Amino acid sequence: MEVTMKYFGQLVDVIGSHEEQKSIKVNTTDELLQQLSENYAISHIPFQLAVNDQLIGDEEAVKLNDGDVVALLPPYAGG
Amino acid sequence: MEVTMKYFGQLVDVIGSHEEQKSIKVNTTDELLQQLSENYAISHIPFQLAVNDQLIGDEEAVKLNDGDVVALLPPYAGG
Amino acid sequence: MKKVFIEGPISSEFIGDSIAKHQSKTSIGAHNIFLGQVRADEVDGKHVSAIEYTCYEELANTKLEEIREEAFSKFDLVCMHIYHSLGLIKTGEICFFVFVSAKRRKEVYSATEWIVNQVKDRTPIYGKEIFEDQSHQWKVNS
Amino acid sequence: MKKVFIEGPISSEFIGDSIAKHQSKTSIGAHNIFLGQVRADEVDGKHVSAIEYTCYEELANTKLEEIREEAFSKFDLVCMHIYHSLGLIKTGEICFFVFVSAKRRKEVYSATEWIVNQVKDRTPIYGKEIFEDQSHQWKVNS
Repeated sequence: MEVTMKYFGQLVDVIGSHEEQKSIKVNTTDELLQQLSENYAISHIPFQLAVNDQLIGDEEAVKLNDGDVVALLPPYAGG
Repeated sequence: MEVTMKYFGQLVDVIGSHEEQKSIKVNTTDELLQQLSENYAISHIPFQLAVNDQLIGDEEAVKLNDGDVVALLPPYAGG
Repeated sequence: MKKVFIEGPISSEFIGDSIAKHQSKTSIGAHNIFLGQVRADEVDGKHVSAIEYTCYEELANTKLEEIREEAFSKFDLVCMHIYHSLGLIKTGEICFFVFVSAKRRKEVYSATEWIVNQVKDRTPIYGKEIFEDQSHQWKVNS
Repeated sequence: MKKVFIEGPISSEFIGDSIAKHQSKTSIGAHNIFLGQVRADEVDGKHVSAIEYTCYEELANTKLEEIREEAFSKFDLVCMHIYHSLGLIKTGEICFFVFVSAKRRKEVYSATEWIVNQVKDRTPIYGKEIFEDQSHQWKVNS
């Protein structure tokens, strides 16, 4: 399936993109993150996950569907 | 001697003036206030006294000199 | 001694200009502004239409200078300004403007609150609340 | 939902205009305004020359709406506004504007502080601090 990945803050530098369409073979956010951390050095960056504009709990693994938007959100720095 | 009297707030209404030159025969602020309260109904109005732009303590009686400026200051209401 | 008292209302343009003047100070990270606006309070069925402010300016300036010095020693500020109107200020118009600027945001709120309260408590300013029918009462700070 | 995000800096005229718009509300007695201004911080001998702000706008708007509702239930406010810049904001320019209005002054300071902190803590906004030599680091809120 296809998902839209959105990256913010420091993750933009590490991954080299702020948004991309991704064809994935995995089914859950857990597996997706596992795959990402194999491809990019992101393990030292703390971040939260949002699927379709909803924040996901740290221990939560969410089933993904075709067309989902997955955002990786490091600590906020507004103001 | 001559002193300048300055009245503020509610005292302006009661005394009917905000500033006046006054010839006085008394020598201290105590006596001056005594005299004022005989002439005007000011006893129900709380106020502080300042002589020459210096606040005077409630229990303090200050000797007056010719040319002094005596101000009667009800509770402040700025802001 | 900075000029605090302004004849008439404090305009929104004056406030905007004051903000603009602080944009060249690149050590400032946070501003906090308090504005007092004249309310159309209702008393016994009549509405306040304006407040006429007077003050004992000589003593007020001494007290404001004390407040300024104490504020800088109590709080870590880059700068601060106090403006208060004199004369007739209509409802909806601004009569009091406190402007605090600091490197970081942490202390600006309590600095502003402290300054506003000190000005109210320690500065000989008087407000005559004028009603629609031209009757009046003297403002009392709560 | 009110518009919060503004492309580019928040001008002093915009702030002045916002104040002017509140002068027809004669139930308001006190305004409190917080402004965040970009500081020329020094890091390892280099100075910040600008911050480039980005945000996850869909989630940010949801969070800002929550903050707005909670603010009205926590504090006795007449109105409140939040504005935050996106894009490149140079040092000395204003990137964050919180505007709280109430009948009385008592609660406006803590309402502003609470809103500022909630926006910082709960809204997915990012700032890229750009140095004079065009190198950068990602802003971290303390």
